[in-house]
Amino acid sequence: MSEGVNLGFPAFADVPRTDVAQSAKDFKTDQEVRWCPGCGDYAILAAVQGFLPELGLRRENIVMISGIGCSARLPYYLNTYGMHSIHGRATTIATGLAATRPDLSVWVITGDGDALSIGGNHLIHLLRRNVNVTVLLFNNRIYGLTKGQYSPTSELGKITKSTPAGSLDAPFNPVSLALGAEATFVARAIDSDRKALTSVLRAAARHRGSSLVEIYQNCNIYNDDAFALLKDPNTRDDWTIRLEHGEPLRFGRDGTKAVIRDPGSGALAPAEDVDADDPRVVVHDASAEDPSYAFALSRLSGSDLRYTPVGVFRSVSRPTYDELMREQVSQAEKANGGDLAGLLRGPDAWSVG
Amino acid sequence: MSEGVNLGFPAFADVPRTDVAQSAKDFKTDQEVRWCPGCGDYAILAAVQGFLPELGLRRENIVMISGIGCSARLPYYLNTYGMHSIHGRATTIATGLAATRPDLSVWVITGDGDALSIGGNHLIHLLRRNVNVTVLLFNNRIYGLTKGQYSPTSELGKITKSTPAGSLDAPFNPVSLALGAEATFVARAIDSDRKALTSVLRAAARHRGSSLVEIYQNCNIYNDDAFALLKDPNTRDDWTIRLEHGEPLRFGRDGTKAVIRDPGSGALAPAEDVDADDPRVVVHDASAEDPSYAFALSRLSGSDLRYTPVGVFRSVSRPTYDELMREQVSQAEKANGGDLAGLLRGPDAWSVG
Amino acid sequence: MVKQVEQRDRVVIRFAGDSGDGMQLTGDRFTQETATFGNDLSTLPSFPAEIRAPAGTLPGVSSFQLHFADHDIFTPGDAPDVLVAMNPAALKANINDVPRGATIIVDTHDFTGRALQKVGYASNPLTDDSLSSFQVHAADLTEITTRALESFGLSRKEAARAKNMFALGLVSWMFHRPAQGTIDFLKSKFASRPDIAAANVAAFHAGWNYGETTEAFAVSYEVRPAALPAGTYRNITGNIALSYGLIAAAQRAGLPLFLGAYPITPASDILHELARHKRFGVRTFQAEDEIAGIGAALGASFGGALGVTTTSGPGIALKSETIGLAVTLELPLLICDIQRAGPSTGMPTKPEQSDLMLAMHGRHGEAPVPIVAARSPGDCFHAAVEAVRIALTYRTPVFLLSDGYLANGSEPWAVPGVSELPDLHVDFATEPNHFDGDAASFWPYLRDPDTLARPWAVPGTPGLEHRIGGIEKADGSGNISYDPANHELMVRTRAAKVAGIARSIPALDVDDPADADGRTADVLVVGWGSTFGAITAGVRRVRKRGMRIAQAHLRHLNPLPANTGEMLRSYRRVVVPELNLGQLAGMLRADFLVDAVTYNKVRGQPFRAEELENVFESLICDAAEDAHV
Amino acid sequence: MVKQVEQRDRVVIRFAGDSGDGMQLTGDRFTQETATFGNDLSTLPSFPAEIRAPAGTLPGVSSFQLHFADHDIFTPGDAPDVLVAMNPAALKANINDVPRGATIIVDTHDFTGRALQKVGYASNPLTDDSLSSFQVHAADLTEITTRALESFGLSRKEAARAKNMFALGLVSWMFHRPAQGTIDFLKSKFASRPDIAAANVAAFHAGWNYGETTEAFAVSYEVRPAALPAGTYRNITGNIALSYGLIAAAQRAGLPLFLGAYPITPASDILHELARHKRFGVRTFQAEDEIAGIGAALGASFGGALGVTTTSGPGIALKSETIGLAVTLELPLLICDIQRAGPSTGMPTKPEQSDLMLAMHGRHGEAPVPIVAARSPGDCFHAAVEAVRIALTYRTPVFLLSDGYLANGSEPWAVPGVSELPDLHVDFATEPNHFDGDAASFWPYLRDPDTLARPWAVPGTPGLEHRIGGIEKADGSGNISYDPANHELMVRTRAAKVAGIARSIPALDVDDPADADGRTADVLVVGWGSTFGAITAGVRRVRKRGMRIAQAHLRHLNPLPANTGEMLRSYRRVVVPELNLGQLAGMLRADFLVDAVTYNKVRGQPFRAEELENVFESLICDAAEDAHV
Ligand SMILES: Cc1ncc(C[n+]2csc(CCOP(=O)(O)OP(=O)(O)O)c2C)c(N)n1
Ligand SMILES: Cc1ncc(C[n+]2csc(CCOP(=O)(O)OP(=O)(O)O)c2C)c(N)n1
Ligand code: SF4
Ligand code: SF4
Ligand SMILES: [Mg+2]
Ligand SMILES: [Mg+2]
Repeated sequence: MSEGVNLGFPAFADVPRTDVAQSAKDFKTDQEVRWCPGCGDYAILAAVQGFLPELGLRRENIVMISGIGCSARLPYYLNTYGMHSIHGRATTIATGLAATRPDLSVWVITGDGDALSIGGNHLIHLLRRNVNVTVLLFNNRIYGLTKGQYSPTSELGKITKSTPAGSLDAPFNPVSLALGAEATFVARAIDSDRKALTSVLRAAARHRGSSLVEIYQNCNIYNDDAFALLKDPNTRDDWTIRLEHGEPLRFGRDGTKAVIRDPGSGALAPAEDVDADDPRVVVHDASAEDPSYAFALSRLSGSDLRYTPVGVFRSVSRPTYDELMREQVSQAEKANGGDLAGLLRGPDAWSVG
Repeated sequence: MSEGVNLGFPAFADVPRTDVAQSAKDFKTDQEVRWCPGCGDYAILAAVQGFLPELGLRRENIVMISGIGCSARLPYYLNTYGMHSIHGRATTIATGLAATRPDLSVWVITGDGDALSIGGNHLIHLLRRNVNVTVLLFNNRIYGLTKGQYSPTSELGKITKSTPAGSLDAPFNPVSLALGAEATFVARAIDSDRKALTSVLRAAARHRGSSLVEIYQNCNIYNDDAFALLKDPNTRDDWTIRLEHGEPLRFGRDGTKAVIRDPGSGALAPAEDVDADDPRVVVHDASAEDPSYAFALSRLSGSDLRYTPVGVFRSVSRPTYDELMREQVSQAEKANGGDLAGLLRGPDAWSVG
Repeated sequence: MVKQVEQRDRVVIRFAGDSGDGMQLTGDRFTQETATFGNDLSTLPSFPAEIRAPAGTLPGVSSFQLHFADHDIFTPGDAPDVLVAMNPAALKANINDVPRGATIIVDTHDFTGRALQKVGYASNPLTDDSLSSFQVHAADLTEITTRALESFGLSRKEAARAKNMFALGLVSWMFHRPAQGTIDFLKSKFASRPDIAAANVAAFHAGWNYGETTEAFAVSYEVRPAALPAGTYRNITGNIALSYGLIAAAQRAGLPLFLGAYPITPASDILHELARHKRFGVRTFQAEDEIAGIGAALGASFGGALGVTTTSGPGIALKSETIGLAVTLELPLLICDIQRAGPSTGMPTKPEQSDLMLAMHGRHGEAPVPIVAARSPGDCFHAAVEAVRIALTYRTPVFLLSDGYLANGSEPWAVPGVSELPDLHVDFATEPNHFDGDAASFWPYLRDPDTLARPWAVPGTPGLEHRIGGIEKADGSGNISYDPANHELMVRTRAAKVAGIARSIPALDVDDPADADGRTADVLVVGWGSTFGAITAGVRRVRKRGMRIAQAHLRHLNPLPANTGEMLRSYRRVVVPELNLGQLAGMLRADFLVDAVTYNKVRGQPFRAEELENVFESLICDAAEDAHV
Repeated sequence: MVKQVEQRDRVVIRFAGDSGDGMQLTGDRFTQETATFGNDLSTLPSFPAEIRAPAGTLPGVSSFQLHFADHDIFTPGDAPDVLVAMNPAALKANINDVPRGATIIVDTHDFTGRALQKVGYASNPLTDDSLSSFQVHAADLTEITTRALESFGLSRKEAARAKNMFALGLVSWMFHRPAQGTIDFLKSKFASRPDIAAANVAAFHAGWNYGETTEAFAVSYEVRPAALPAGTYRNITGNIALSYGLIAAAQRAGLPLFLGAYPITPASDILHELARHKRFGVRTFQAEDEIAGIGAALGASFGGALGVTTTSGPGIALKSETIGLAVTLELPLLICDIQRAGPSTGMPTKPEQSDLMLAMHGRHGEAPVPIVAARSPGDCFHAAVEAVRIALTYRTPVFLLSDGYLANGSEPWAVPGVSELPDLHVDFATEPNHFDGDAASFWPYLRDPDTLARPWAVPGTPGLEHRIGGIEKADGSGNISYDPANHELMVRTRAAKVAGIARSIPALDVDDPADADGRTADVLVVGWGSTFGAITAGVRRVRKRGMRIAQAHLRHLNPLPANTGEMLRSYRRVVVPELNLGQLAGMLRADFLVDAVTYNKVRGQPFRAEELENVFESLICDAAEDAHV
């Protein structure tokens, strides 16, 4: 089935390729985009539309599955196959699809409520199974579609319609949660930083297995400026830690800040005014087998967003569920091709007449 | 309401105490215990019955909520209030109960299927909320009650009724998962080691907030000897790392093994023949705010059980959901006690006639 | 200029604009002024599913319809007498509902090439004569507003935002509405931005004066206050009334109220409202999903609170398993379903009555649950109190059905006195109830012989320690039992308990006024839920035309009132109008073998009085023909 | 010693012992021997909910009943002619079902003080004369077995374990069963432990010889092979037949089979069975819960596989929301509900027919789903094929109802030839289907005018890229639509599609043989599902007694066969026996206004032929009286 050249996306080794050059326009549909003006979802959509041509896949072999939420509208705006399913369950549908169709590139589009509240269980199971699916989690730290209740990523004490006196529950850190759930690929990006977002999308698409991409997304209606610290040109460089595999974790406007490891306790911490050759500066290793390092990275930032790592936290390889399933099936088929009549008759049949 | 002396279980500060001496017998019911002969559940039941008197609480203020599974039968055998609910949902029921009744000691009894498969989402949300509930997770790495399918903690490649060619999905590490979900208390124990189990139960009970206790439990019918490595007197000491707060992580038959920290990478690893004064030996700190250390500990063992830490991984304090909720309610009540007639009339009423 | 004043007995007005234009607020304020003035009224807000659909598009139109009158009325009106359209999309989306001769007030500001095109107008409807059968008042309200606010130092955009208050001022003048409430409201709403408050007040006055002074408006209208029964009234929406009903019921029961809920349209506002009333001991828990919401509510009930969960159809589907558990645990629990158009995600902002069968049958096994339905926004209060009464008395989960139409619609509501509310005091079990020789013990399934309710013994009660669960229980002791005869007994007892609730509810009341000759009707119309208003209006219309028709409305759907069968059988024709494909009709047919005629509508819209009038009329004629054969 | 041989036309035998005693295996083997011998047969296994309840207790008793005959039979028998009781608990738990005069074979080994006490025997029933009305053969079978195996070098405990094979040998002798199958079976089952295999074979022989030589057994019995229609037969349980039906249907459709399931009694065995047949391209996915199970199945269907999910009542409750999605997506999907006694956890190992209303109505909104029910273990195969046919043809989720009784019970099954199975080949969409001038596009909701099915265009098909979802869709294009008229159209079209399936199913077949005088019956009995056997047996009994009764059994519950109403109305009395509180009866009453009489049983047990015989008889008499009035 495969055509064209494999450009190095192992996740799509079995997905038919196209030789026809594609552009973002090819991925647009005739449906009017219906997000609020100014919503961060527009930027993400544009980044996805801009990136997909790079995959070089046939459009008909790409499938977008979403749950419910503002973000979940995205499939309608991408000229691929798509399903806008029900709240929290897109991951389950994607699992069945990916398990049966190696020739498809399957994406899940979800929100912080969809993925982490009602859909939390399916997400963690998807990650542990390592089904070949790329999950884009639009985290606006609020329920947009239902008009502004707090979400499992809202900061403690959040005042919303449903919590007029402030929310009471500590939020999830989606990256920590994913790592605790045996995820093989975890990354974070920001809606407005198109370049970094595209690079994370690229890495996620490249990964064979489940990829979780948390995208900080501004909901300008119900949670405006939630990520201002990481977007405002005056502050963003001081609080954003860009993760590049093999590179030291230096950041800050003038690059004098860094993540260092305490030699005694082994703990990671941000530090100011770090010498260029300070040996304590951590060199980023997204491929570490042990997720403890990536987990420690994920703890650098809390819900106040100070010291937020952005980029790929972890990318390791492990057999995917769908692959293993296909192997079992094809081995059985080869060894012992299906003789239906034999199955029905069984070993103990007898004849009458 | 409180009577007796508070013996240092902050979790039960509001639970009425009894001065009457209790014994394990007081916690037995007239119901015949119906587990398979030899099942590890018996040992856990005995440990719980043996430990509860130590709490010094009135029996009527203890509530056991379970889901469905072999383990979930436990409440029938404890002479307290109890509910044998439905599969995976005990944590939700316990949340509602704990949120409304500070005068109760609420326990959840669950299995690896109940807590981590169907109930996974509720568990992680319970932990992040830090509701004042103690969860005993009987992990036998199998579905016992439904006669032996693999579970989310079964090792990869597990051959069971539902996976005759071997299971395909990487298991959860319940401790890692809980830590990724912001748990404030996480511990592990083994059914057959009554003393260590009791000490973990004690620590869990003492903790105010959600406590997760993973108990390795032998299902001698469908997964016999799953934990033999940690039980067999010939092997257990070489593979079990006992966690004691403030103590170095030394283990092994003769205490020559230890968990050491690589000063360069910060990674934890077990090592043999470690000198008594090797500075790389990790001293256990269950109270570290940053869960990264506990997470790293949790990764020492995989599903082959080699180098399994047992004891309290993490125990830190954070306001509990139920407490915060009660505070909000009582503040509102004090500030602005309920005038029902005023509420109904509202600000814009008018009169006719 | 002295303007003419005309008397009207009723007016239907609809405000329509972009979702960002503040039409809901405008409608709310006009409603409040109207309520204060003393008219009877009924409202129908309608908004798009998107938070902010792109400006100027048809899907982005938000509207608010209000019907007010000098007599008691039952619906938000079939068709607007006055349409206020703030842009081309609003005009286009609503014009088909407007009858000839009606008044249309249009903001012309956006009636330009691109904006017209966007909604599919080939030419400008304001100039191409297509509106000639209406009385059109077209003016650039936006422009007038910004000009009126020039002195306030606001940006053009900020100033233009006040155009809704300009429009409100204009129609307030037009219908002689009191203005003080709106002025006070604006001041308090924008308390932190006094300039904005002042600008909005000024816009409101400007609109009022525009009506008063412009020649365009020659006539204003008076609609006298309605002669409502004496009492204190307020305007109230269904979701607020339902929330208050829950609080009031909990207070009257002396129990803490615990709400476990997951947000979903159109139920979320109950969560929002209850969250504001912690001072009544209300605890609200926004759960991770619907299953956790009901689970927590059930846990709270086990602990002696009044456990409540609120949701809409998709949430009910998810809660089914836990409702089954509650049935067998026999604990009080309230499940509020604010129905919306299905199946699946359906049309979340549109009402439907299509969850009745789900409420009746949506559980595995024989798991009967009582059902109560509200009939009007204000009635949501009383329905909630009644549902709580059943839950507490019979120790059972209870369904309370409302829908998106009741949830957001409003009407004047006679505020009940607290002491008039039923006493819902609960007797918890405190003592052993089973005696075997000298040994006393507690049996959680020993029933009250009258109600068949089991005792509610809450944790913390010494001596009553017990365990309950979802496996079948032995009658009395509650121990696990697989005994076949016991299972049959328990299944039938649970069914009998729910059936027995009929003894505690009023008989079905049929309204069937005899005509001058003392003759009563041949046709009975039976409804349930939110169609009450439209059915009643339809019934009035046919009666006004001299025809006879009987009307009955079911508050209790399970069990039905004891006399239901008898009532149905005493009419030649029974018609059941429903916003579904005939769910109640199916129940009545199965229970009473009555050949009920169905009239069904599944458009995500309420019935109109006129359509029912027609349905009733033709049935009355049919029945009369039959009688003559 | 030459023993007497008696002829019998039918025998019911029940093996009972501790759950650890291997009674299910014993029963299975005896069944297999009996099947091979050529009798018609029907089985009823029964086991405790606990994995291993404490030894020697009543809840720990496991039993297996087998009815075999020289003619065709329909039930596992009302009462055992022979009871084999391996301990006091087994005797106590089963004795009430045994009619006077029946044979009881007892292992006396455990009839000692404590063991007797444990189950509440005040004195030893074997010696206190309480069994005097039975033919009791009491012997220490355990002791005899261990002695017989002394030479095998097994531990006493291991040797004692073979006592079930001793018992099997004994009854195999008693009924002249062929032994070779069992011997082969034991050798292969214990292939890795030849000593155990040999010991079991030896125990079997010892039992056989014990019967042959002991004077206690004077008579053995012969039950001739039944005259079944010509063909190839095998013994099959419902769950296996259902699994094979799914595989066969997928093969005949040329689609991969994808099962998404979460284990639950009594459905798990379908997952287990299908997991063994990967060679047919079957993929089984053990999901994290029921919601994920059906979600994955639906995802697979979207991708062009045959998506299936299997569960029991509590799982259906959880799947409701996703079933609603499947309804609106209009994708093929099979939902198998192996019903068990509810509500809630209920009695998981016991059958009931109480999920019919859940299948009909358990979704929010108007969300019709076709329902097919199996009538016997072997029929589960054909019902599965038919359910798949409907799902694929009409692009719809379909319910397949079985229950715990069918799931585990077995009967001889005429193995169908593969080519006799229907061709279920699917035409996927491959081309644009909508043309607007020159522009061709794909509309996912353009329907086949005949079936009203929409096209199934799977991802990977170039040019047919499209998006579908749970929000209401515009007719044809499938785009999101909030248009009221469109919603009404779609709701009614989905209903019409399901109703239209009636055109593809056979008319309801009423079996009503005229008597000698050419008169047909006054009473019609209508059943569905697993009660077929018992109803048929009951019908035969009353007919044998010279009374007339008509019988019809529904395979399709939604839609019902087109002639159902007509058939029902042509009888004076219609009776509907169900293992619930009257669910089908309610449907028939609502649809056809027929005053169907219900006969309900909710004991977690199937009907007995005798009880139905009595019910039928009294109804026939009533009807006759009516006729004479
Ligand atoms: C079963 C169910 N429960 C609740 C809802 C209502 N609902 C729709 S989206 C949503 C949350 C959306 O939040 P998020 O996933 O963060 O998406 P966002 O709108 O912020 O992009 C909720 C509660 C639903 N559609 N279905
Ligand atoms: C909704 C639902 N799905 C499935 C089941 C069947 N079921 C009961 S317990 C169980 C799993 C038990 O495994 P675990 O939680 O590990 O408990 P164990 O029996 O091993 O102690 C399952 C699948 C059920 N009772 N309810
Ligand atoms: S509500 Fe928020 S997330 Fe939703 S479309 Fe509007 S801005 Fe975006
Ligand atoms: S099946 Fe396993 S877990 Fe369950 S009672 Fe038996 S031994 Fe224990
Ligand atoms: Mg969000
Ligand atoms: Mg388990």
